[in-house]
Amino acid sequence: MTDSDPQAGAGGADSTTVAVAKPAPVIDPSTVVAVHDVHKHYTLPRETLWRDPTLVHAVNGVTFTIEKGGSFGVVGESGCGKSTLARCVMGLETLTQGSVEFRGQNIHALPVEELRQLRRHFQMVFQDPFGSLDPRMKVARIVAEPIEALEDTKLDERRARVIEVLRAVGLKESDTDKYPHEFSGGQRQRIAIARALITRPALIVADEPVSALDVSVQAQVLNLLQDLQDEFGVTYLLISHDLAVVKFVCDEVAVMNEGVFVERGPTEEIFANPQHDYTKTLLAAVPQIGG
Amino acid sequence: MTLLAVDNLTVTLNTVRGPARAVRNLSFELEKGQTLGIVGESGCGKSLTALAIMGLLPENGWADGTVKLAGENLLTYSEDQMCQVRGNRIGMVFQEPMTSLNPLHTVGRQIAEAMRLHRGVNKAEARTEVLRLLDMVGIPEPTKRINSYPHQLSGGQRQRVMIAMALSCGPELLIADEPTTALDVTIQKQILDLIRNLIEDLGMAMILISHNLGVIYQNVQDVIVMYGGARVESGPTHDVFANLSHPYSQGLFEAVPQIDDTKASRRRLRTIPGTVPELADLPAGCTFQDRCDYVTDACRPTQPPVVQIAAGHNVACLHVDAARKQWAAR
Amino acid sequence: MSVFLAKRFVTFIATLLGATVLTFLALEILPGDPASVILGIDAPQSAVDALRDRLGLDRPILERYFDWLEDIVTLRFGVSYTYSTPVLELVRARLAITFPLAILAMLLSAFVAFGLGVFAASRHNRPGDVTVMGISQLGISVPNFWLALLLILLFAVQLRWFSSGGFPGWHNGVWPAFKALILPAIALATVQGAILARFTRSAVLETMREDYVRTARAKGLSRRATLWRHVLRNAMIPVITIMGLQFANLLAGTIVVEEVFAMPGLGRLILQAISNRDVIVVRDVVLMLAAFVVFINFVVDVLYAVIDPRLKPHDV
Amino acid sequence: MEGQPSIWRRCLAHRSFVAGGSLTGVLVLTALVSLVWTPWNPIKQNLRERLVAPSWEHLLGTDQFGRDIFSIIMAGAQNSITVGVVSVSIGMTFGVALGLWASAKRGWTEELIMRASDFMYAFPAILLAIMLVATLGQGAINAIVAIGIFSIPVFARLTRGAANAIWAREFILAARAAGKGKLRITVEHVLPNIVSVLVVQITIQFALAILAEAALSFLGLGAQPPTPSWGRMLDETRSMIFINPWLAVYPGVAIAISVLGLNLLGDGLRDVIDPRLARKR
Repeated sequence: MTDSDPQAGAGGADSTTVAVAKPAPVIDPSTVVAVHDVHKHYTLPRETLWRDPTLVHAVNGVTFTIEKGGSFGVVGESGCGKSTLARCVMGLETLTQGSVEFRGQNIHALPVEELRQLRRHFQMVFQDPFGSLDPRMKVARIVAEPIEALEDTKLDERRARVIEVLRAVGLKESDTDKYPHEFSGGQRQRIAIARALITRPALIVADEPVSALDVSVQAQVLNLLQDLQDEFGVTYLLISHDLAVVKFVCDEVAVMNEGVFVERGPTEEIFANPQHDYTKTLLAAVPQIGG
Repeated sequence: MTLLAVDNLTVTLNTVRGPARAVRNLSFELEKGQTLGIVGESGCGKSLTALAIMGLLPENGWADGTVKLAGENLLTYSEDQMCQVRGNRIGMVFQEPMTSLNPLHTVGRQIAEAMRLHRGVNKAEARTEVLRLLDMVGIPEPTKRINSYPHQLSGGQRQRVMIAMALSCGPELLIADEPTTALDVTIQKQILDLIRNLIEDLGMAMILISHNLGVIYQNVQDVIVMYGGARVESGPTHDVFANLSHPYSQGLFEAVPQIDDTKASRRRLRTIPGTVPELADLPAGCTFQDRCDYVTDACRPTQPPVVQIAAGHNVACLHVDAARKQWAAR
Repeated sequence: MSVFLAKRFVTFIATLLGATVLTFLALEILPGDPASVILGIDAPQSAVDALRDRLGLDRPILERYFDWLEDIVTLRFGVSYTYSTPVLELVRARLAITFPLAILAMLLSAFVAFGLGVFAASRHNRPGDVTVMGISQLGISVPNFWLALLLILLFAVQLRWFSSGGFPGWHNGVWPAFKALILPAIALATVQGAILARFTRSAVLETMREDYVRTARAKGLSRRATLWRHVLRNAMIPVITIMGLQFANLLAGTIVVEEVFAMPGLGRLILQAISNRDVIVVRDVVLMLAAFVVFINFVVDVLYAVIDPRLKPHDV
Repeated sequence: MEGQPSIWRRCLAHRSFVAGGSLTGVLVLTALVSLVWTPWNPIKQNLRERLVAPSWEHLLGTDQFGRDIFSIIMAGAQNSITVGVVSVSIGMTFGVALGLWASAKRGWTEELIMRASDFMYAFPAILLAIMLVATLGQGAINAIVAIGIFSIPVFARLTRGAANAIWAREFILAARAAGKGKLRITVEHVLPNIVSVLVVQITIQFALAILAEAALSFLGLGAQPPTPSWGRMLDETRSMIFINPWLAVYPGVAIAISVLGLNLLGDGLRDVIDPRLARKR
């Protein structure tokens, strides 16, 4: 276990240093992912010559764990850092501080090749069903991408697995030879989910998976996410701006604002009895029918 | 008094695959000071309806039927006559406040533009008026902001500027096309509250277009639900939402997770099978036939008749009784 | 001061320095030293040595570079071997032809291109648009020096409205000098103008599809008013970029066109220097032309900052 | 989108594409035929038949050295195509590689490569050729290399711009999440998605190369006698225009038709390959 806090490296002999350092997360075998005190800062380009460039604290100290088979939702408004957090968890961004441990391994401290190999166990679904599929590739290749990148499987075995996951998300075998533009938004999102599913990952990070879809299609994808969890026991980290969506999918939810979790807990509890002012404002702002 | 009377409005678009009727036989009336919501998914024709009223359809589109503003058919107006209507008698707010403002002009100049055009006010008068408008839409420090460029404002402030612009000539009708879709929920609430209050204070009529049922429910007196270019259900908002009667409106309502559902009660969402139809090949009869649970052969040849099920509450469905029964038993 | 301009200024200076290094090295790393290039292969060794001495080629490379840089900064430049005069003097008289020619051609192409481009865009896909685009397609395809020949054939040989070449000099009055510049300017401007017209058209069309143009129309502005008040200024931003980039080609074009019209400009100076193997003159004039191009592109950047408020500091 | 006709159908239905493709086809065909057959030997002078008027024997007449103009024009096509192919290959190979590299690396590498290519813009092909020629001596190869080098920054900028747009797409993030490295993403995702942009640029640069070579040869800095070259033909017949203006017309028409064909082909390709791009232009 590594902790990027510089003081932690001083060794066990100096007990005061260890005491000062933030406690390292205790890894339970049932814990799929443990995010510990993650910070991510960006520097914006200077606006004026004589002024220091602005430092953006996109994620500013976030800690949470997700148990096996659980679903954790992060909800917040645009610019609150939720998408950056998702990419940090996926190891697609370097951290300014903190650690992300996947099944006890700090993914940001792993050598490139080991991280690559580990990636089969955590996959991602993106927001834009039009932008997240390469328009020049056929469905079969898109869906097979994670195993193509990580495994040395034979062609026919690969094809069999592609067909298997496509069926699991409700698509047909004949869809393998089509290009993404031949599908509607909802079907494309199914393809994206199939791609994330093909390595049988323990964790799927879904960043706004339904916000680009038409309302009537949204429901199909949300149901599919539920079914897949029932069937394969996938663990979810769901990022969304839509409180109702998070409430529908997740057991546990965190409300994020300006890079930090302002409130976190079991979904029902948070929605029924919000404590933080920001959560209350957010809940009050949702236009409801019959309210 | 009837302010706007839309009768048998049909919008046709020329596409690569032939002409597509994006809005078909739409009729509705709007009284002075009344608010109307149009709700539906992408491609249902709600935005094209707004653009047809404004005479701003894309180059490949045209409108048939009549759109009467205070008794005069706008569809017969010349381009010059329409210029007198736009921004003067009808104001419009668009979806994307970022791209809907000219990045090279100050917001003050952009707000003043319509007044200088329609009211012929001079620069100084326009400035006073712009300051008043900025204050009215809740922008802090108007004297400072009047010289700002759009990129210096936040998304919510930009939308406030758009509203100030649309209201600058005191129009009789405001059309707001998805005014909050690009904004966060907290900002959305502020903007919608602002619009609703201003409409009330100024005694204007409004058409609010949205895909969000909650937004429509909370902000307008009457509602039209559109699907595939046609009106499927309409009536007083509370009435319609209390007794959703068209299979599509029911499906739409049930497909959206609600924040006050509990997870146990809604383990699965009801889904509408299939996808939103392509405008170029809409079926001849009811546009919802391919996705409807109640569909019979009678639905296919002609558009279904409009049935009035309560005062002002109309549904275009042959099987409205079956649908209502099923809904009540839910 | 805006960061944008500061960055651009640094780039401008860096590019100028880069240009000096490149032109300097071009003579250094190529086979044979300048002295033997100037004198040719058959020259006796003693003459080559003497010239080497005169050019100071025995001194270390850095020293010579900085000496040359100093010459440039003080605007003296090198000394021509064939003419035995400082390059600056050679250039000064010729600049009075090349510079006005380039500017005239630029103005001509810009005026015609903006007019035609905006006209075509406002008649999108109608006969006017198709005609203008067809003509501009032809204009792009014609080599400028050939067009120059054709212009001479028509206006000098057949119609006898203009002389077929040469330059009377500015001291004989502005009009005769101007008259001599017209045909070469047209030859230069045609290709540039055709490219620019197509570009202007697409920039205007693209801008017309912007949301804020629809907003302007929703305010009640007529098509024409929208075009003038909202479209043109926004469309100018990409057009100006292209104009800046085209300037390099325009300058290169003057070299060829001056040759056709037998005008004693910079182009002729370079070509003569090449045939005289006067590498010092070639090097210095090439540097001047490059510096000119770099300068024009810097001016374009400054223009950006003037047009686009997004590039100004954000504190209002 | 399902009902869209196949790409070949769309090509054949596109007027500029058909016109441009035919003209370019004629250019290539002429060059190929001239390799094995021309009506007369394009190099052989025949001082007894100088400046003969067009006839069945000499379709376009003869020049001041008695050479058959039609034959020289045919053989000149070889020169133009060689120049285009070689210089575009140079420019594309280096330019695309640099652009992809800059786009994949970002940061300082990108800044450096892009500044360098900005800087190259200050030296148009002709200036560069002049410098090369001044030091290395006149010759077709120097001219071609100079034109090739000049088109490196054009391709580098274009590639980098298009590639950056692709890198910003979500499917790249998906590929990274799937475990692909930068090199693999560049080859498997970025390059295939920018090919259409590159193909269009190739036709444009090909046309520009023909124009630039003609200009250099016209100045005597390009193809050297006796290689048949349209640009040099114009140079050689320049003094004849008062006697026989037509001599100055034919080679120019040949250049203009070739360039026009390539430009039309490029325009057509742009519309056909990528409808989104067509809307933008």
